[in-house]
Amino acid sequence: MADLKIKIQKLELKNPVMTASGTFGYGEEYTDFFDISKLGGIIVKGITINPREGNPYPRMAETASGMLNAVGLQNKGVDYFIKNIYPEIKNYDTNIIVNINGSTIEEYIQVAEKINELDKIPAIELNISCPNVKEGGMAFGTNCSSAMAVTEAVRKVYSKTLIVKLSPNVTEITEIAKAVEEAGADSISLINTLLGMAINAETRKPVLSTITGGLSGPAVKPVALRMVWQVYNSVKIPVIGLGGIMNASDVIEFILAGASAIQVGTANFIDPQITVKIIDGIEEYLNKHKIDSITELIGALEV
Amino acid sequence: MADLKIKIQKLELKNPVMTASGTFGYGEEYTDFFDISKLGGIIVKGITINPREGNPYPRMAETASGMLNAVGLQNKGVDYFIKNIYPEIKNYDTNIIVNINGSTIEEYIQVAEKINELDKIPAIELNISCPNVKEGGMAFGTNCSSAMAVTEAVRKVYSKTLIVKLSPNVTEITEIAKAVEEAGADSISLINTLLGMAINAETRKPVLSTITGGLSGPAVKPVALRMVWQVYNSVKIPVIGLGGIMNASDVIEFILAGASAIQVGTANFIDPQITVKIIDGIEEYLNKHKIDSITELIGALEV
Amino acid sequence: MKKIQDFNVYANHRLNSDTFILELKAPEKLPEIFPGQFAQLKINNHPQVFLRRPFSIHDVDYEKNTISFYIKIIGEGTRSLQKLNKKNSINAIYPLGNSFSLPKKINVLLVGGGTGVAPLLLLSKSLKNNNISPVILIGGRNKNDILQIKEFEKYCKVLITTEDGTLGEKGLVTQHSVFQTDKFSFKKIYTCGPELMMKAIGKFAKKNNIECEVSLENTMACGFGACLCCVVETREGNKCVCTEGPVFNIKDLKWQI
Amino acid sequence: MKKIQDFNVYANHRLNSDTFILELKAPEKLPEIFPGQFAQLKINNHPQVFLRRPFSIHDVDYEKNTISFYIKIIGEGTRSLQKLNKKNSINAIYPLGNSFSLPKKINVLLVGGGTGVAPLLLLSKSLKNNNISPVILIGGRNKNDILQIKEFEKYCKVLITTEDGTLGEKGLVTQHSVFQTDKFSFKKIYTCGPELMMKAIGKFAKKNNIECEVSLENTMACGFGACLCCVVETREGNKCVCTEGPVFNIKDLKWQI
Ligand SMILES: Cc1cc2nc3c(=O)[nH]c(=O)nc-3n(C[C@H](O)[C@H](O)[C@H](O)COP(=O)(O)OP(=O)(O)OC[C@H]3O[C@@H](n4cnc5c(N)ncnc54)[C@H](O)[C@@H]3O)c2cc1C
Ligand SMILES: Cc1cc2nc3c(=O)[nH]c(=O)nc-3n(C[C@H](O)[C@H](O)[C@H](O)COP(=O)(O)OP(=O)(O)OC[C@H]3O[C@@H](n4cnc5c(N)ncnc54)[C@H](O)[C@@H]3O)c2cc1C
Ligand SMILES: Cc1cc2nc3c(=O)[nH]c(=O)nc-3n(C[C@H](O)[C@H](O)[C@H](O)COP(=O)(O)O)c2cc1C
Ligand SMILES: Cc1cc2nc3c(=O)[nH]c(=O)nc-3n(C[C@H](O)[C@H](O)[C@H](O)COP(=O)(O)O)c2cc1C
Ligand code: FES
Ligand code: FES
Repeated sequence: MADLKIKIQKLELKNPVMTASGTFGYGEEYTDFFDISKLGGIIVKGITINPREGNPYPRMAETASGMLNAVGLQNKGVDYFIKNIYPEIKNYDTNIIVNINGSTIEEYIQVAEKINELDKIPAIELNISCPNVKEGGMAFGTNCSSAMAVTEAVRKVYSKTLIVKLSPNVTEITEIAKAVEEAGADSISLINTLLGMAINAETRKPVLSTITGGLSGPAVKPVALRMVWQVYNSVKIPVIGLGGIMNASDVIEFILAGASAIQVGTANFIDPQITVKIIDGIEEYLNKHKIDSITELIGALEV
Repeated sequence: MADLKIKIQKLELKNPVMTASGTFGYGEEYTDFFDISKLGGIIVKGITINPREGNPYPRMAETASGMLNAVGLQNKGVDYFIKNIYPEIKNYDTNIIVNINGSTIEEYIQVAEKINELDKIPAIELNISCPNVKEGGMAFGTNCSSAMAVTEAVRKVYSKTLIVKLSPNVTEITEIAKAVEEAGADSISLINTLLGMAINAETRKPVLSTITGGLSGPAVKPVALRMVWQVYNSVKIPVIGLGGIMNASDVIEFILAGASAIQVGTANFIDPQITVKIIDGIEEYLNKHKIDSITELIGALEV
Repeated sequence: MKKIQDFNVYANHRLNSDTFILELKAPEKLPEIFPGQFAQLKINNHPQVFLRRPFSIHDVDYEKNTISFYIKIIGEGTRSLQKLNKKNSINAIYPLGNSFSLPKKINVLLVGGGTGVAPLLLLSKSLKNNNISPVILIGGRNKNDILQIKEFEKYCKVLITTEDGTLGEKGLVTQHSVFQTDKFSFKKIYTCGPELMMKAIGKFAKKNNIECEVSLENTMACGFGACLCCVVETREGNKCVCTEGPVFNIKDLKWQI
Repeated sequence: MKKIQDFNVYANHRLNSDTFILELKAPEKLPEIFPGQFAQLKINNHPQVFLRRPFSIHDVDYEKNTISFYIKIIGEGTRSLQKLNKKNSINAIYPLGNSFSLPKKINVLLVGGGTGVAPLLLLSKSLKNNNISPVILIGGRNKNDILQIKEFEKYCKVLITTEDGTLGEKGLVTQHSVFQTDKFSFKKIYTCGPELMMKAIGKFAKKNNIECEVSLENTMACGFGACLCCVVETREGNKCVCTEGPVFNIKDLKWQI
């Protein structure tokens, strides 16, 4: 039987399938649907130092093979997370990874310091790519020096696995990737959402309260694959790929392009059991192609 | 009856519907399907100073609600165009606009100078955004100073309407837009294709001979709309919107976002009569909403 | 506990040009379903429909093991549901959301506008089972909009308004004579329908100090609390309509009424 | 002149587990269709299928006004075509591409592998109408792959190879005894099938100085010359398979054979 285990530096995953931040709550929303300990990891929804109400409604627009969201990091803040949510989820038999956010470097540091204290959180994902907040967020991820600065600052206070999540809304993704690698990131995840917009022709108004929002789903997969491949070819640290993954074949594509692990986002909304189906599908693929370990496929694209 | 006429500076269009470069040949491929003089304009396929063979096969990959292409500006060169194609198409009763390309500024100038001599070509579209050629192309469109330099150089030798076509593969589209406006562009068209990639999980190979290619179709519409809206709000020259347009409602959305005219690309492949249907649909929309002229809708998004 | 299951189409019948009842048969014994709860239906084979579509549970038959939906065609998703027939199956996530609160024995009024009547049938049934005889006021543009009267009459007294006066009283629901405050004897109002209607009803309830529960229809991506797209502003901050609603007491909402 | 029209499904019958004949009825009198030409079919209601799909025209019935396709299920588009029934209609752009050249009265051999037999039926018919009696060699993995024999026998002498020897000679098409050069009497070969097979046939033809036309199946976005996605390298540069093909004389291709 094929071996699905992979490693992101010190972080060990029973399989490469994780769930993307903001699409899987804290995992609890899915426990009715399947045994979430089957997952390689869960990236919980974005956390900030202070509670955030997020953006006004409407926050969602359906688009061709995708959706726009403008949630805007609604969450109850890191202290609430530590006090009320962490105790509930810390014993899940999977990697719980916290997606952290800030509008200043100081805020990122504060959240990272607090999460660093939590035994059962083996890694954080530094979100420098949220398109839905006014200050910070994507601004950090679209410029090499700020991406570097925030990564360095967090690296100083965070001792476990540090994943940095990049924004696709840039001219040269490899430059940002190299900057965060140099700044001490253990791994890079990409892509966050593409900045998009939807308009209702009948009402003549934008669909989202924030006018623009983040595009996700299969529509963005070609862009995500391209960026994973470019980044894989320009850094040495492991890459985590995401963007539009809907099935096991998509996962194989990301892994061939250079991803060591992947995340499933929007697809969870359409089929909350999709991740287990994907894990089974990967195993089938490996068996069919007589591949012993998924690690053999990482970056194995024949070009 | 609603008035569909619009103007892009001196260029007069009977309606805002044009066809996108590289998706409509020189128009002749569509004459069996409908009377192409109904169109507001035709942007003919990309022309270069010397003949180009384009990229090797395969050049196409289907993706979710879209496609990747890697044609790579296959064409017989500007002299062939002037001698053999121009005489055939110059009497179409619509605006024939030539999409020009180069790998150096000098090449752009040479093509523009030659096209400037053609009486029946009222405008050129300067393509600084082709992702499928090694030198030049997109490189010009992803950097303010080179975008400015090529626009300025062509402006000097080209006296008619100069449209500059932008690449969406940039961090800040408004900066490039402002640069080409300052450099003398009469209008900006956007978006060209997003850089993407497709992989065949079974063969473990890239689908395209060039590995990456340009993504078009409805998948990119949210990104295109967002960029049109951003550019409309940052320049004074008219904007031409495109990217994923499939029906009249899409067109209204682009116009509300700030486009004075639009182009239909990939949709022509699926329904070669789509543009006439769209023109009828726009008229219906205007009548239904009791709008006298399409120009009233330009940038009329209620935010 | 939420379930995700493939249902067989049991019946699909048109009520008028754009409204139909879709009845689905569960693959196993139905769990208990409370009035106000909804399901997320997966639309198959439609290039323009990417996400699931939420619909209130209109009725439940625990003997036949079916649930039914009262659906109005408004776009591609609903149009394609209308085409389903007995040979088709459809995937649903259900039961989702909270439910209307069932009161002690008091006089209650249900007010439904448009597809807002959908969740009120199951509510009427539950009220009746709890020995409360509800009155329902149904509003529409004309008599063709007033549907399922026979069904509602099993459990309720039915009042009607139409904008053109072709059935019941002429005018908007909120103009119905039942609201002439001196006669108004209801202690609680349940309402579902267009936002403007619900706000008008809510305003009346607030002014007259009557309990009022509304069922909201915000756009949803997931339907089970994972995406945070469906929020409504409440006095305790943004709440998810899909998990903390769709039913809210107007006291908790920040409606400007 | 190319047309774009809605056809009604006239018949759809399975030949084996993954191959079927789809017969479509034209809305008006068919134009003349030449062997080797193809149509671009629009796949409806499939979220994963964005572009049209090209298929060779297998047969034409000018009396019934139908055209038929020989289709093998290989992905979502073909799978959804297999499900069409007489109630459905389907949009087609046709006739597209060039066609096989019809020779003066000489001995010709047709070689088809897999779905490559599709365009060869109409070719056989045309040859027969031109008083040429063709021989066709059909190859497959096993006897279940060898289809439409009766149809071909109307116009041709049929030779068969199967890889497992369950029908005809055992081996690959290229190993068929007909190719034993001393006996080989054909002046022209027409072939369609997997690229490797066509190249092997082409190599044989080249070596023996026999005319050879091949029908290519490059992936297409438009099918009518607008996108330049479907090119093949020829001695005169890249040519579009959809307009300057799908039929090419191997002399013009840059195949390394
Ligand atoms: C909890 C809940 C329960 C519901 N119960 C029912 C029910 O019992 N019966 C019923 O017929 N409908 C019900 N709806 C509404 C139903 O979900 C929508 O009509 C349906 O999703 C439309 O899908 P569509 O693909 O046909 O239209 P779309 O193409 O999605 O939409 C067409 C147009 O309508 C607008 N629109 C769609 N849905 C909404 C919405 N919820 N609010 C505001 N505008 C919208 C879109 O913006 C678009 O302009 C319910 C919604 C919710 C959230
Ligand atoms: C001119 C022409 C004539 C054709 N005639 C016939 C015919 O008569 N009968 C018939 O059954 N088929 C024919 N084909 C092939 C047919 O078009 C494809 O099988 C069909 O498009 C597959 O669609 P799908 O959605 O089922 O599979 P997809 O999901 O599109 O493809 C499944 C897999 O097959 C690969 N693939 C698909 N099409 C091709 C291709 N053309 N070349 C190489 N790889 C491909 C894809 O890359 C993918 O990996 C013809 C093709 C051309 C260009
Ligand atoms: C509703 C929604 C909320 C999201 N919230 C976050 C978030 O809080 N932090 C983050 O890093 N990414 C967030 N994302 C982005 C996803 O994690 C992911 O990067 C993106 O959706 C692309 O993957 P997908 O196409 O598989 O969804 C969110 C996406 C969606 C759709
Ligand atoms: C096959 C193909 C070829 C193209 N060739 C060109 C080209 O030569 N010059 C150019 O400026 N854009 C070219 N484009 C880009 C289109 O003009 C257009 O910008 C893009 O496809 C987005 O629009 P759409 O989504 O409506 O197709 C090409 C696009 C396709 C699909
Ligand atoms: S719809 Fe996703 S949280 Fe309510
Ligand atoms: S498929 Fe478009 S040119 Fe041949």
